[in-house]
Amino acid sequence: MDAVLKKDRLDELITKLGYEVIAPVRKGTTVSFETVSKASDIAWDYANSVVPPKKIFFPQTEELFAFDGKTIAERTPETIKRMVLGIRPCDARSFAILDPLFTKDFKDPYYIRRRENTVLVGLACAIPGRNCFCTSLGAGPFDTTGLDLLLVDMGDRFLVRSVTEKGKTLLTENEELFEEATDEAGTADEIRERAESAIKRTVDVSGLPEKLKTLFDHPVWEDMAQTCLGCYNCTYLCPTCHCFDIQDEVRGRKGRRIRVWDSCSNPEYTLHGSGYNPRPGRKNRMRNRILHKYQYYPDNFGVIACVGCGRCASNCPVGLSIVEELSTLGGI
Amino acid sequence: MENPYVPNMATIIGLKEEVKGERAIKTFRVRFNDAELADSFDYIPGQCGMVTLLGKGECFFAISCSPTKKGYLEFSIMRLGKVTRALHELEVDETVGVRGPYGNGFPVDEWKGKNILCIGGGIGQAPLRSLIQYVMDNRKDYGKLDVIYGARSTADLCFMGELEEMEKRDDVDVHLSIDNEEEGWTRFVGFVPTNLTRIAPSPENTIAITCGPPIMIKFVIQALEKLGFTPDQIFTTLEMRMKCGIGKCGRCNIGNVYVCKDGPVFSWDVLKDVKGEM
Amino acid sequence: MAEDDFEPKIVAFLCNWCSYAGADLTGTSRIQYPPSVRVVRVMCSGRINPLLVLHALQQGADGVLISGCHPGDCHYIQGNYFARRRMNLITRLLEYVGIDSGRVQMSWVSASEGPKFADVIKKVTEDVRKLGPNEQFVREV
Amino acid sequence: MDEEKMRDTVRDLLSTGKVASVIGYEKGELGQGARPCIITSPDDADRLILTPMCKHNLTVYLTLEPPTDPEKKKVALIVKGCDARALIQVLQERGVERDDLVILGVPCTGMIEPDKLYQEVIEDDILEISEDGDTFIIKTRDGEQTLKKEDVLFDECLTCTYPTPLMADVMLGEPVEPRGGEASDPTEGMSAEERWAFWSDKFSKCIRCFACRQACPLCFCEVCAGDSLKPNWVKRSVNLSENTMWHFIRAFHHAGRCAECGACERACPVGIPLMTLNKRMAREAEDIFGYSSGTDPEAKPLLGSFKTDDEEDFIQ
Repeated sequence: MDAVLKKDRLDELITKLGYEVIAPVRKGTTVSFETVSKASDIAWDYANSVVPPKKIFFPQTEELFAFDGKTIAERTPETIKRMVLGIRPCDARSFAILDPLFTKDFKDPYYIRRRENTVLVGLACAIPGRNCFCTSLGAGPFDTTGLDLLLVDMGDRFLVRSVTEKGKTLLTENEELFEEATDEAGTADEIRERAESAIKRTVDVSGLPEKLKTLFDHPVWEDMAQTCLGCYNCTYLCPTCHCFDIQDEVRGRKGRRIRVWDSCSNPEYTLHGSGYNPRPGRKNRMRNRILHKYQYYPDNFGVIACVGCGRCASNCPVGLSIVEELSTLGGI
Repeated sequence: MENPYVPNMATIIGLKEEVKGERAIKTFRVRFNDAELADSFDYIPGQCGMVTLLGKGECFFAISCSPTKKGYLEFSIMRLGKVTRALHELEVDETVGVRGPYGNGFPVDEWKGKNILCIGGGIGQAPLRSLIQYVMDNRKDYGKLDVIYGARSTADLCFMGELEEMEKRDDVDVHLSIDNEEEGWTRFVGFVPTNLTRIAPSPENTIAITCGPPIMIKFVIQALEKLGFTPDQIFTTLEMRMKCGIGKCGRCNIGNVYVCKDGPVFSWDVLKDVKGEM
Repeated sequence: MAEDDFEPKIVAFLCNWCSYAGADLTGTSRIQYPPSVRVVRVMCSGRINPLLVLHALQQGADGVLISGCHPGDCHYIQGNYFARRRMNLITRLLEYVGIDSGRVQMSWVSASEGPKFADVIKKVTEDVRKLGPNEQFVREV
Repeated sequence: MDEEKMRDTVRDLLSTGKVASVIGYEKGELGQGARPCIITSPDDADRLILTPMCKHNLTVYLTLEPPTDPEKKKVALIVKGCDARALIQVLQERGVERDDLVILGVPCTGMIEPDKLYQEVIEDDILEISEDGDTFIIKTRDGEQTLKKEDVLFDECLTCTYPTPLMADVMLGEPVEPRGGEASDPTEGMSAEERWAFWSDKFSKCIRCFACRQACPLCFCEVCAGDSLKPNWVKRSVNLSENTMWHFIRAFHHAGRCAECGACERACPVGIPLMTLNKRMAREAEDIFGYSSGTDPEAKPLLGSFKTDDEEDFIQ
């Protein structure tokens, strides 16, 4: 179902529907997802945020519970209704990839509750970023995986495309905000085609998970990791990286147990109490990062843990590019 | 929704010092404060629990007693890092947290009717102790039981009292060893794999389970294969640094296998083909 | 909080040989000084890692005082000279970032300077009282 | 910048076995960008480039994961003026042995900040970048564009005091005169309250990815105070308090050590002006103690030395 939302009605969408609205906001030279109170706070012309919106469901620091002496005080479940407005299709897709991890076997209540209470309103990409390669992973600038609604920017209005029941309900329950679509769909198709052809980076990932199974002992990892600095940019800024550390933080009797993003690039990540480290070098750690995304995750959850957003390449201090690495591996 | 990150509080009801020194080992017997949970908590030998000391953190340990022992759990813990050091400071009646059981455990039902051969080294005996107790408590379900166990010195041998008791029984064969000669030691002197080769148990209808330092495991498996054991007759239980224990936090993977969730028990048949750092 | 109601918490790192002995003398001489100070005795002012100063502020101390032997009098010959360089730099860093100037102070107090120790504590306490409670980068938990 | 002489030297060093590897630059994946690369074969010398896009400080690779194999210890590396300061500092602190190094010095007229360049020219259109005095000539698919250097160079480069390496075995080019001038500080003229507002805003953005630390040649502590759990200076929580602590530790630990190369700031994904802090501490070290880091390999470390008449106005 398509509808149209005039941009001058955005403020109503943000304030009248009872959601906490989280949207891309420009701060200095970078864009990040923040709570907004009006449409003019939102940066609609961004390519992508530096820190991905995974932080909304999986914050960098999260209190698991508090304690006082020997008594645990569990957190009351968050019930706040949220709308993520203007999220890019690739980032929304990352949630579809992460969902099985957080919901299979042991359910992660923190992630699940936020996810359930949030409606994702995406923003189709008209001008992809320089390192985007989403089309190589079966997605694209107009991909709707993970989204409830997709917006297409048309100047003074958005074409609103409903994807899920949740999205449809939002449209029908607030029909006074929306108008019927006329010839917008045709224009949207043109924008999509232009956007897709603007993506210059491609890599063939068909058969890659299987191929990687034969490459564990290959010397290529040594070469690849040679100039890696071992910082956590590529993992912290990845929308599908989900590793975390758990720590207790105390002051006197009171304290809290937190979980906080961790990175497989961190030597301490696998360091045993005995001092033994199964992944002692950058080579081991880089191999684990790449294999986790393109071999282990597909093995365990049936999907490559990469959305092609290009953040790892854009933010690597020494210019390492995942597209190039995958091409190298695929070409062996 | 149940919260898998929140531990259940338990009280230490017994403490036994197994090994003294820098890397001391203590066995903690704990009982859940919730009486209903204490009686209903069930697990499989080889499964693990996440033991919490609020304010210090959590560590993943094999449950070292058998589920046939009701009403309590035991963990045999070596003093190594921040959490284990703090745990070693605790005394009886103090509180810890426990969540679990985690991991797959030994397939004890599938092993019914088979001979069981346990090969342990150092603190690696902890999960094997659970299995040994289980087999002893269900003695008629299993064939011959052999326990091969060694440590660097007599001072490093865990569960010595129990093992000496077992030596007196005729339904289990215990083969102890230490690495170097010591006065008064009349049993075998040498490494565990050497002791295994010397004893040369028959692979016939037998399952061999080994746990200990990685280097020992490696040579034990080589020795077992020489004795004619096939990979599907060999099992090991592994350890990795862990945080969540439930397969989410990432770090304990060997290839695509997560030790906390898919392990810690692996048959050599599976493990030999897994590509990953151990 | 009104200035008068606010009783600042000052962490004072005192070297064992001079300033701590000086503080002792203040007490035995029955010289009054504000009860705001929490003393941490260290062997030498040169032992004080500047991170300890930051740590104290982060843990909620309203002020930090580092006190050692006068130059030339260090029990370990030169420890206080190293301390002087470090504390100079760390206070400048704090000031530059906008942490209230005056929260971190340094003094030389010898074993015989009981009255001076009382004066130093009075001054630090009054300076910090004027600044009010430290709220700038205090820990959440 | 003498690219050909560099390649010849590298080829010679590798083919005669004087070094086991060379740390240099190669063309990046797209456009005209450069990135670090480590080569071991003389045949790869032609891969190496030397352009105004070679922004990285390669000295970092000497301390990142030092080779354990003694056969591989002998290394040649390319250093610009600022990189050489970092190298001198590393040598001063005994991070590496001078005898294991062959230093290829590059007198440097400044490095291009890609973000500034790409505001003027579309990255993929660039075919070649050449220098002409105070300008860069950018050859593109559509023709040629002349850009003023001051518009596209990194801020650090505009006020560089040591453009010519103070230490080198082979110098690849003629010495370059410093541009002079003072770096501007965005907090200039602010009150203490305003400065805290400025910095707390910056620190609160930090995600503690430690890219600043990893990119810095002088961050080679075995256990970083930012990681240590015992003592636990910085808790793992990412919030203003812990981030501030981390940035204080970082800034303080670089006082009198920082080579002012700007690698940390370039590595920061969220745009924290780390060089502003570093430069401030460097100026303090100069003003109070007359100490300039990375200029003398025999000098004693700033905080490992003292003068009996050091300033003490701040002490009661």
